[in-house]
Amino acid sequence: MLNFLEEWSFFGGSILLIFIGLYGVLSRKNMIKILISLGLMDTGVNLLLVALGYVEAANAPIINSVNPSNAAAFVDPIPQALVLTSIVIGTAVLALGLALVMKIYDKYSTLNISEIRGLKW
Amino acid sequence: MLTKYIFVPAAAAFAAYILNKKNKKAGATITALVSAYLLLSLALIYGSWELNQSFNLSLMGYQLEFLMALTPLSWLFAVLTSAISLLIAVFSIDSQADFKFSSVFNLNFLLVIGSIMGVLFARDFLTLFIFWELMTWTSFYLISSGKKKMAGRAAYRYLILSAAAAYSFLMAVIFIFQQTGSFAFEPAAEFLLNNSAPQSILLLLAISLPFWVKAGIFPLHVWVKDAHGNAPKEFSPFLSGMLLKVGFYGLIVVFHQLSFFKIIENTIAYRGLPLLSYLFALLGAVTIITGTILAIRQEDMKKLIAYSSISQMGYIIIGIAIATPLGFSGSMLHLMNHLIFKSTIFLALAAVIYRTGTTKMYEVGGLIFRMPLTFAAYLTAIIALAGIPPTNGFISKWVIYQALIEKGYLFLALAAFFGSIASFMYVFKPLSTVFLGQLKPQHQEIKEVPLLMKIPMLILIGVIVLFGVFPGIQMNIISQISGDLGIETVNYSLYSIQGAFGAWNSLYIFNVFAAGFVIALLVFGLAKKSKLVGLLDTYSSGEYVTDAESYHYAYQYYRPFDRLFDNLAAKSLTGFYETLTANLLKSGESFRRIFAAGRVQNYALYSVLLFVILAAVGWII
Amino acid sequence: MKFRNLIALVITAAFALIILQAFTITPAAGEITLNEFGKADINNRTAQLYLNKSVNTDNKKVIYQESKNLESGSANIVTSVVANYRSFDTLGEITVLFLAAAGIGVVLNLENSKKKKFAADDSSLILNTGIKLLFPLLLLAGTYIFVYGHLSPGGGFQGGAVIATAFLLKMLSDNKFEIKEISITLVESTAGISFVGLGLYGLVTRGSFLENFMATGTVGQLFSAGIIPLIYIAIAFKVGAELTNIVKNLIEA
Amino acid sequence: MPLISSFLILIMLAAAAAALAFDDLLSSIIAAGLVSLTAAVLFYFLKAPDVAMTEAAIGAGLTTAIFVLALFKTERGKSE
Repeated sequence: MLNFLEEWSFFGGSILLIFIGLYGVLSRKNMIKILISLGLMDTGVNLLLVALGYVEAANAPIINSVNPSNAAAFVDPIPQALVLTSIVIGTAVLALGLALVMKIYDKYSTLNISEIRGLKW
Repeated sequence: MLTKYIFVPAAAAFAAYILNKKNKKAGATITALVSAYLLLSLALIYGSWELNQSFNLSLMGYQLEFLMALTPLSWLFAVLTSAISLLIAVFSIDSQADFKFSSVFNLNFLLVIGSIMGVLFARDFLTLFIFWELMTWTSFYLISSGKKKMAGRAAYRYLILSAAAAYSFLMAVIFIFQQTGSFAFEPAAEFLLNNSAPQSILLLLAISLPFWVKAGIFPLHVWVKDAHGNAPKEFSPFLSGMLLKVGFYGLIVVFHQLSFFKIIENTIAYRGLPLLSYLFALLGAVTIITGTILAIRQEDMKKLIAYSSISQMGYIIIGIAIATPLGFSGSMLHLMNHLIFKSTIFLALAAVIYRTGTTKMYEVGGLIFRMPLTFAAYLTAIIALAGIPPTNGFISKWVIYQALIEKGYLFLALAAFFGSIASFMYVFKPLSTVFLGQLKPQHQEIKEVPLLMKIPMLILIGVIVLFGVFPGIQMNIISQISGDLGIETVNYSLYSIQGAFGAWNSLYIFNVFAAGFVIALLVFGLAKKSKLVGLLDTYSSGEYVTDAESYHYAYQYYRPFDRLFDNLAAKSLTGFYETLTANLLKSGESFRRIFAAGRVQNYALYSVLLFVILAAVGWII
Repeated sequence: MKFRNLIALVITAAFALIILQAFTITPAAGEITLNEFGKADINNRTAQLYLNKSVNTDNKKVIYQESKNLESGSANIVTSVVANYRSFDTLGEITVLFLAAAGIGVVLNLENSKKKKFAADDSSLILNTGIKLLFPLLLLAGTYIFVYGHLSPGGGFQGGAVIATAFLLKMLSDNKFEIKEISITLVESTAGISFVGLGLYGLVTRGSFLENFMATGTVGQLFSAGIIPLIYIAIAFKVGAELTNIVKNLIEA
Repeated sequence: MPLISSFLILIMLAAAAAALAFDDLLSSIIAAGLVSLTAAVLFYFLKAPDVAMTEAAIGAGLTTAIFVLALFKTERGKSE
């Protein structure tokens, strides 16, 4: 029962987080909120990836005095390595988006995406 | 040993490019030398029709086989190419100083020559396509290097039409390759003959599309005027004389060697001619009429001659389409003759442009006193173009008339007659306005062109009269071609051709004309001379006329005639294409308004929706 | 709730249902599926090779502080993946980071803007003094994180981020504090060049780009793991400089 | 442990929903920072200390700071 709870809390939780973010991207009008939603999706994806590499009762993939050899059970290090860089890049992309938002705000004095006239005809 | 006809010009092209940087005349000289060499070596292999060559190329695991062979048809075209390029190169040696990019001009010119040779000797679709594209691209650069602002736009139009047609060619060829596993002509022809007729016809029409474009036949003629009018003046003779003709080479290959005519032999016929062939001939007739009417309205001399080229292409396509022995021979004759007299016209105009620097006819006048040889060349050429004996233009038109009347194609004959008569109207316009009339004050100091420009014009005048008297020279090779393609040959001797209703003996006619000419010369020499008076030396009711130009009208020369066709010309095909484009863009715009209304999130919504649908479909399946 | 939000909700829900389906479906025989939570089979994953520190599939035993001259000497397996087995990947990722930073610079077009500082003049004394004390400690912590990246959790990305955070705090609190553009550029390009240089040296001496060309030492010691610490130091400086640059651009925009 | 992580995930989802629901952008950004922070803790529970560290330093710290900066450059800056 508890295992089921844990499984669904991680998988379901991260998937839900992705879809909360997606809903935000699709429905919010404020550009900063859209970027926040994108950040939420990012977190959700990262969480899901790491959760997929989890092994029950295993250790973090570091050989040290607590786990002195690779005979001990480790979780999968590859998703972690990928997520590591994904977080950094996600932040950089969000910052780029924010820079664009700032430029758009300079021009239109609004954050509301439906009020930006340059995209309409 | 056919590859040398391609690689010698190609190698010389780069040599010309480099040497031309040192000396402006080097490039054109090299072009002339290479053309002379090609002409000479082509003359040496005359008759060895079994000559062929193939070489293999392994590319990324694919074996590509390039086939080349010499046929009478390709020999003729190759000779014409090298001959005309020789004349043009000699002509352009002195005018290179006018060029901003003369090195590039010579590079591209030699590449065009080489790629035309490649097209002519190709015996498989791949080789044909490669050299065809090379020819298109290099000639694109040549056209766009013209001095006028419009040159780039004209070249762009040319390129777009050519490229679109080339894609249709490529698709059909790939389809055939899938079925036969080979790019060569013979298996393709065999496959097409045994295939279902509608599909074969469609494939061959797709294959022939680039040739229709290059030949400038009616619905696809829109590029010709601007390309000719804006190309460099030295390239226009080649463009009109040779490049258009390569399209006909391709059409003959499709019609006969790829057995298009055999496939449509048993389809619905009109007066013994398959309907599709008749349609092609009809297109030719429409081309004649359109080209003629539009030529009469032109004010720019090069554009005028370009339209005239379009209308003359109509004659050639009529003869090729009806494919009777007389029709085919007439077409080939006209093809050669048109090459000769049209190059002469363009060279004469190039000489005028070289000296005056304008192409507008109403800005020049009275050049007969300053440039008599150019005038003579132009006069001879337009006599040939209008189809008046004893020039070569008459003979080819005569043979085509014979072919049309023999079969009773009344409308086609009517169009041909109309084009012939009206052609004198439009070629008289430059004659009257450029060479006759009043010399402009700013052109008082103009001299005749240098010797190197005179020589090609003199040669061409000679050739026009020579072929006008001895059409048998041309008929020699034409009979070989028709024998090779399986068409009956026409009876001919050195100076006579057997038509459907009688023979044409040009020697008699020439004697009659020569006698008339001698008599006229005697009268001119012995009779009292007319007195030349100044234009302003006239009585004008007490008013002083000080402006000589008021007496020389050249702008809207045929205005009364133009008025008849004003309504028709307003609905020009170019305008139709432009309306089509505009409407297409407009409908695309309205379509875009529906789906892309400028809300960024909608795009995200669309993509997510698409993803959901795809995922749902995948899940259900 | 507006109509548009409703549509977005419906589409999202449909999407979520379809994706969740993938986790509940019972796999057919021989079909590759996602594991249940916590049941990842490491022995059948590539990760096993990395854990054994041998991509030749022989199951070596690696013992802390004992095993010597291994294929990849890092005790932290994530580090050995990021900075050794898949370091070419990492090079691409810091390139993306660089492009994002450059893009921000271009978008904000600093020449034309008014150079208004974010921090107010009246930033409180407590904040100012606190950060003055914290700044060197943060730098030290960041340095520790990336220098010990092959032994303990952490590494170039984290260390760089901590350093960037330190500079962010400094920039927010101290109005007079200014980093010269040229110094950021210098640090960043030096780090990038040394990363590529290490890779090229491996290419020349060992025959493949970014291959380890140094002795890997004993697992668990500071001076071990071959070029991994060097690469991580380069990454740390590059990431730190780029994040600092991003923050600086945003502040000065 | 399952109970704690489930509880944390609930908090995370609530914070995510709040980030969308808040009208005030600053609250929104703080809520998003909270999501990142809980995610960092969850990464630690998933035996991924490296990722947890990155998420804490970059996701929760730097990203939030950048968002706040951008906010003060745009809407909040207007009232000054």
